[in-house]
Amino acid sequence: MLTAQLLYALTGCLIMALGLRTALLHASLLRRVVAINVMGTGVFMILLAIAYRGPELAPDPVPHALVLTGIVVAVSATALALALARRLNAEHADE
Amino acid sequence: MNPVSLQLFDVLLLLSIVGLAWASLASPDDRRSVILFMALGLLLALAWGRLLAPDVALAEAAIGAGLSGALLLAALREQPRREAPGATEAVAKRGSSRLQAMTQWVVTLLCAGLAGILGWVLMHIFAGTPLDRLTQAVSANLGVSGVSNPVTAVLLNFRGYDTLLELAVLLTAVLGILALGPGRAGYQPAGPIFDALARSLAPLLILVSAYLLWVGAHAPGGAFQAGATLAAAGVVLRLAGRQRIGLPPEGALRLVMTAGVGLFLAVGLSLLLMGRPFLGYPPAWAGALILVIESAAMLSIAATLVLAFIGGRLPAHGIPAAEPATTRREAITTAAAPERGGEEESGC
Amino acid sequence: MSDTLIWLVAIPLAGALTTLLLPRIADAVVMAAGLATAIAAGTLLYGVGTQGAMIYEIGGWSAGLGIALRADGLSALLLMMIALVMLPASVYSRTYFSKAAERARFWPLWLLLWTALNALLLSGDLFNLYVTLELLGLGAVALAALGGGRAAVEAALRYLLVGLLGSMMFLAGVSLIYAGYGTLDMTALARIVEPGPVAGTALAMMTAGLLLKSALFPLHFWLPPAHGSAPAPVSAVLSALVVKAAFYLVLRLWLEVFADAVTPAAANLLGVLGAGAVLWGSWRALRAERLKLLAAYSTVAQLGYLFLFFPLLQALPPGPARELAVGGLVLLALTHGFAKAGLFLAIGIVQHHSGHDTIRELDGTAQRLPATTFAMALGGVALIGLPPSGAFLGKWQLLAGAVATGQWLWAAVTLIGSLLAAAYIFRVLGHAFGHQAYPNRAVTVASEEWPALLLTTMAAVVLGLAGAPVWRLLENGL
Amino acid sequence: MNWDAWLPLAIVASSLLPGLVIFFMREGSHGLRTVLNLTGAVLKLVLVGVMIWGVFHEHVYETRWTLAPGLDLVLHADTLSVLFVTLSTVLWLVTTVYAIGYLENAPHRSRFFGFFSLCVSATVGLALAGNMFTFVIFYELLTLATYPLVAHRGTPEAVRGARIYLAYTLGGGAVLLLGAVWLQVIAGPVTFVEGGILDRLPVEVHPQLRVIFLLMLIGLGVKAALVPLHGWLPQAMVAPAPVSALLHAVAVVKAGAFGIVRLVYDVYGVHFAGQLGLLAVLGTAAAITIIYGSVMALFQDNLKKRLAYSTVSQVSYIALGTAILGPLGTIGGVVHLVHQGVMKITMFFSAGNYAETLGIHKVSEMNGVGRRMPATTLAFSVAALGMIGIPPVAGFVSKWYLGLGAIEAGMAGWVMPVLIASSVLNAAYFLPILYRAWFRTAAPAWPAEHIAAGRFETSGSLLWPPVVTAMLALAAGLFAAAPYSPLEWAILIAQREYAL
Repeated sequence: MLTAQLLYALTGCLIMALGLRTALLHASLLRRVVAINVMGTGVFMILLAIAYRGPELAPDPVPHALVLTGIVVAVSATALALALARRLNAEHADE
Repeated sequence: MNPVSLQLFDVLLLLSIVGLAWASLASPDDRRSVILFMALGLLLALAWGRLLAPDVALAEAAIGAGLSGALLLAALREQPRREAPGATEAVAKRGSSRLQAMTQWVVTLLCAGLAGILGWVLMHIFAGTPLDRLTQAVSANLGVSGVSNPVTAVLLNFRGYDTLLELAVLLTAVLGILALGPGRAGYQPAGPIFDALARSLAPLLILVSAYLLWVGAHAPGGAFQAGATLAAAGVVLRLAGRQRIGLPPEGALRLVMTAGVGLFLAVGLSLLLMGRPFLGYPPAWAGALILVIESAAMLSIAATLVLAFIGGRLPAHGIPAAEPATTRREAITTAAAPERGGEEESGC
Repeated sequence: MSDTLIWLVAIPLAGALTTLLLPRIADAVVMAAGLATAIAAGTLLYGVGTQGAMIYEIGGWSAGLGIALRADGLSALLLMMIALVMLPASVYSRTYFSKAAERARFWPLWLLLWTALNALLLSGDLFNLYVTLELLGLGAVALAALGGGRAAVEAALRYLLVGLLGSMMFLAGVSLIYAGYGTLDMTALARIVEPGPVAGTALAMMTAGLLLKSALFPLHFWLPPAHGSAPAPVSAVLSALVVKAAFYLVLRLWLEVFADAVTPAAANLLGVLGAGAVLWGSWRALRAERLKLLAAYSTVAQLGYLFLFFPLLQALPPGPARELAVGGLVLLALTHGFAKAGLFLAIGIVQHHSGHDTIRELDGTAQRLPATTFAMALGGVALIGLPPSGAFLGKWQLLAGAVATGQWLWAAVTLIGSLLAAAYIFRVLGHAFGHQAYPNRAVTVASEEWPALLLTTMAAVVLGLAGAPVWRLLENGL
Repeated sequence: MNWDAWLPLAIVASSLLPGLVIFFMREGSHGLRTVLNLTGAVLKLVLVGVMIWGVFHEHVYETRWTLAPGLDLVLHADTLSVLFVTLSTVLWLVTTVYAIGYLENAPHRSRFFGFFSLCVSATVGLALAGNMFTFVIFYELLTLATYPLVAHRGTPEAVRGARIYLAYTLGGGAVLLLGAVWLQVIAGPVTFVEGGILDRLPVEVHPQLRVIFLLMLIGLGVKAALVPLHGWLPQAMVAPAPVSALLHAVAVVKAGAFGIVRLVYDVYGVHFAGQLGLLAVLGTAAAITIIYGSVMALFQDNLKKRLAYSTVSQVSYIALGTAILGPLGTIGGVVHLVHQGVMKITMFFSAGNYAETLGIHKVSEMNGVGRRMPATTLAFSVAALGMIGIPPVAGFVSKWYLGLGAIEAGMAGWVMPVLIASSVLNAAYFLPILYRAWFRTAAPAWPAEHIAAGRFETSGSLLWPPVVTAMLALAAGLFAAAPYSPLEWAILIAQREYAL
């Protein structure tokens, strides 16, 4: 067993859980968006840890590609969420 | 580095990552939280490099830390002093504080349990015989993929369909943003120093993005990293007070936005009509086709991300970037009037 | 023939891009793309019916390295339903969004949503499913926000955050699968998966994410505001199709990919949640003051019925009785799709003509809008599960499964839920048929009224009387 | 498919299609609507005539359509279904004529006649149902089609009455559905076969069969208004008179009673049902309902309410006949299906005429009405005497056979007292009405005289239906022994059921 692989994977789990907790509990919208992003980071770390095959072997490229896709999807969702939040603020301000 | 110091590096890095993540999540202040999150992105890029994933590291630095951070900071600027009443706060504040505390505990325990189980299962998997997974299959077919960077091969050839849909996701997001109404009014024109900096930084970023695109075929890089970098150029210009930051007028802008998905789809369907499978590039043309698709994708990604940063529709009439600073401010205020009208219209 | 699979994704996607680039002819493009997609779906259904399941390997790469699209009876039926719901809803939207500028914003997102639905149903790859889920989720949110106003934006935002959490959970499960089995292809996975911690945890994570997206009680809190404040055609497809797509994935995973790893206790848990959804959703629908909220809570309840099938299917041994139950489940899902879409469109007409959708003030609606009221009644018949709707046959199979396996609780929940449904539907109809001395006959456009009537007739009559092929199509799957 | 396979469907469609067309007709097109209605009704009558002839000569008419594996929609003509179909078809024609007159100038007539036709289609479908699954479908459809008719006036009372009606019937429908599904799980597709199909099932499932019988009895008992499931019937009185007439004589109440007959004879088989001890349950429920309904009728001043409780009582004669093991009891019960329908519809037509013509709603307002409206009152009197069981009106024939059957089955000990008590009670609540109508002097003014006396006592299309049905009730008694009479047909049914 590769120690580094396990270490990163476990950290990924921890970060994911931290993000999930805040996403569920925090009141601020902005913070929830940050939290979901952190959660995503945790999942990405797990995926990259899975891809890692030690310093000698080339890593598995498939999870890398998946994470790249995941990052773009995450930023799209973040952008939409923030735009909605902005619109919501404007609606509040109108009242 | 020897294994021991490497492990020490790992532990330190991971500890700081967890610490930063926690600090960002638990910070009492939204602004601090966002800044810490951006810092976290930089450390993550380091970690991805350590895990031999330089493509992801580049993307993380450009998108994860850079653009997401920029988006969050821009949102923060408009955040009302106090969180507006209604929505989330009302939900959180409902019920007694005792109930709230209990909810917190239950959620925390659930999350801890989730992390524990996930970690345990992963440990279980890593303890077994190492799996080859798809590494072998990818390297066996790399020769006919048209590129030599295996990640690009997976992204644009083997799993090109994922990427096509991912570009559609990006398009959907930006269409959703545009449908919400006009974008931010824009920033005050920057002082001479930052303006000069922006003027020199933007071409540099454009150059870097072109390089990243080109190099993606055989080394870390590719459309996403390149697109994000290009978008960064736009963001910089925007911060310097440029209104349209080089974005083309409405019709052409739509063309740029759709270019990535459109060209990808067109290539796929043309191949289908030629009797090949959808997205089944002939090996001889694969490299060229991928480069064409990636170039279009880069433009789309950049335009999309910049529009996301602006947060809505552009003012109806573009303002030439070279206009004198004095008239520019007037132009902003006049442009704001029709925007209000637009907002009402979209409200029905 | 198997090219049809990729066309089902490519046509609406190409349509979306065209409407964006050429807004002037967007209306015509949508109709053309919609018709073409519907024809493709029909072709696929015919092909699956005559030749069995189909596979399309994208790029010519074998599944595993590449991504394969797959279609069997279940997905072909649902794809057909999507087409037959989206097409009339498109015609309706043309009238509903009266300004060209509104439609210019609406059409590209609308066709992107259609693309996402088709892509999700055809995908045979777990990570690709994650991407399609996100495409679907963002498209749905963007459309839901088009309602404008604070309520719609707030609901859309919550919908988005919940959807993102769901996708992340799903992705975490997918990561475990890739780590443990080294493949993302669902067919390959189904062959090698074995009961154990990896499969169990991965399935639990993916299911949790999907349940959040399919709004299973008690994770339904986001649905009523989102579906209740979106524009009518959007509510229609959100309730009829989008939540059902997530449910479809749960079905695939539990009954096919992870069939060996599912335990009776887990199936019972889904059953309990389903029962909660039926009772709570129906109760809230009964208490709702606005028609749209009623319809949205009814969706929560109707999804509950679908989940009641899981403990039954778990207990029934493979054989004719189980096949009957699976067919009933699918028919129930199809019927709800058509009925709810039609109901939301009809509500949109009522709202348009009376300026509100408060149930208590509906008196005279039957006089003003007879065809629309008739459509609501037909939709109601299907939601209650009365004959000759397809839901009647579905509930018959649900009861038969419960009786055959001695799981009386589910039978009781089904019957109580149906009676509650009757109560909330007839509450509306009672008001709608209420007498008003001088009703003004509303001026309606045919293109506004017939889509709702068509969809509800489909649910309340056609699927019930001509639903038998559903069982034949499902013979070889699940 | 040949003609034999289409005939049952055609009989259902002959009212269904006009109904659907009428729905979407403009309110103003009276002429076309009337033509459509009457064409459908007459066409149905002709088709039913063909079917009677065919079934008598042992032709098989069956429409079959598969809805799901093991679930076929079957319309099948046998002797019992023909009896019910004929009753519905004849009375529908009469009621349509009556309704056209009754609703003259009323609002929402397209809606009314649309649902009216649907209601008859559902009844005919239910009569022709060849298996339990089909029966359940039409049973629920009947509920759906009648609810708008009860709520038709749109007044708060009408809406409330309709809601109560719906709550009862949908609840009953759910219980029936559970029973039907359960039975199908145990026994496979439940086809209606003379003599039943369940006696070949293993002994272990007998306890389950008992529970299923009770479930289905409850489900059917709601529509048949068995006590204590009868609560909706007096509330549904708010409906317009033709609807009440149809509800009480043809559609809803009769559908429940018909279902009970089917359940006992063609699903369980009367011998098997007796073996399981289920006939005793049914008989007890029927006896209680007969007495309770009669007693309640005594205390009603509202004419339609009195008639409603009378229905509660009279319909249970059918159930009682079913509970009596032996051909004579069967004949008595089955023939009462027709006789009660003809007599009760006469009385509701008459009650409607009193209300429409003179504004009379209460028994206490009926003094001397016989002289003002002699034909209507005569029709009413014939029917009332028949209900009491006075020869030669049809009701006598039913009671005679019920009594004979009870003696044959050795159940006279409790059936006879019930019959006698009920007849006495019938007399007690009907004779005072007749006395008031014929022998008391009228009050100086009627409550609200809507239609002045002209050539006839009221408008023609209101007058002829009760006269015709009263004559039918009389004929059914007088010519009971004639071929194709209801009695002869009931004897045919009994012969086939008991394989005599």
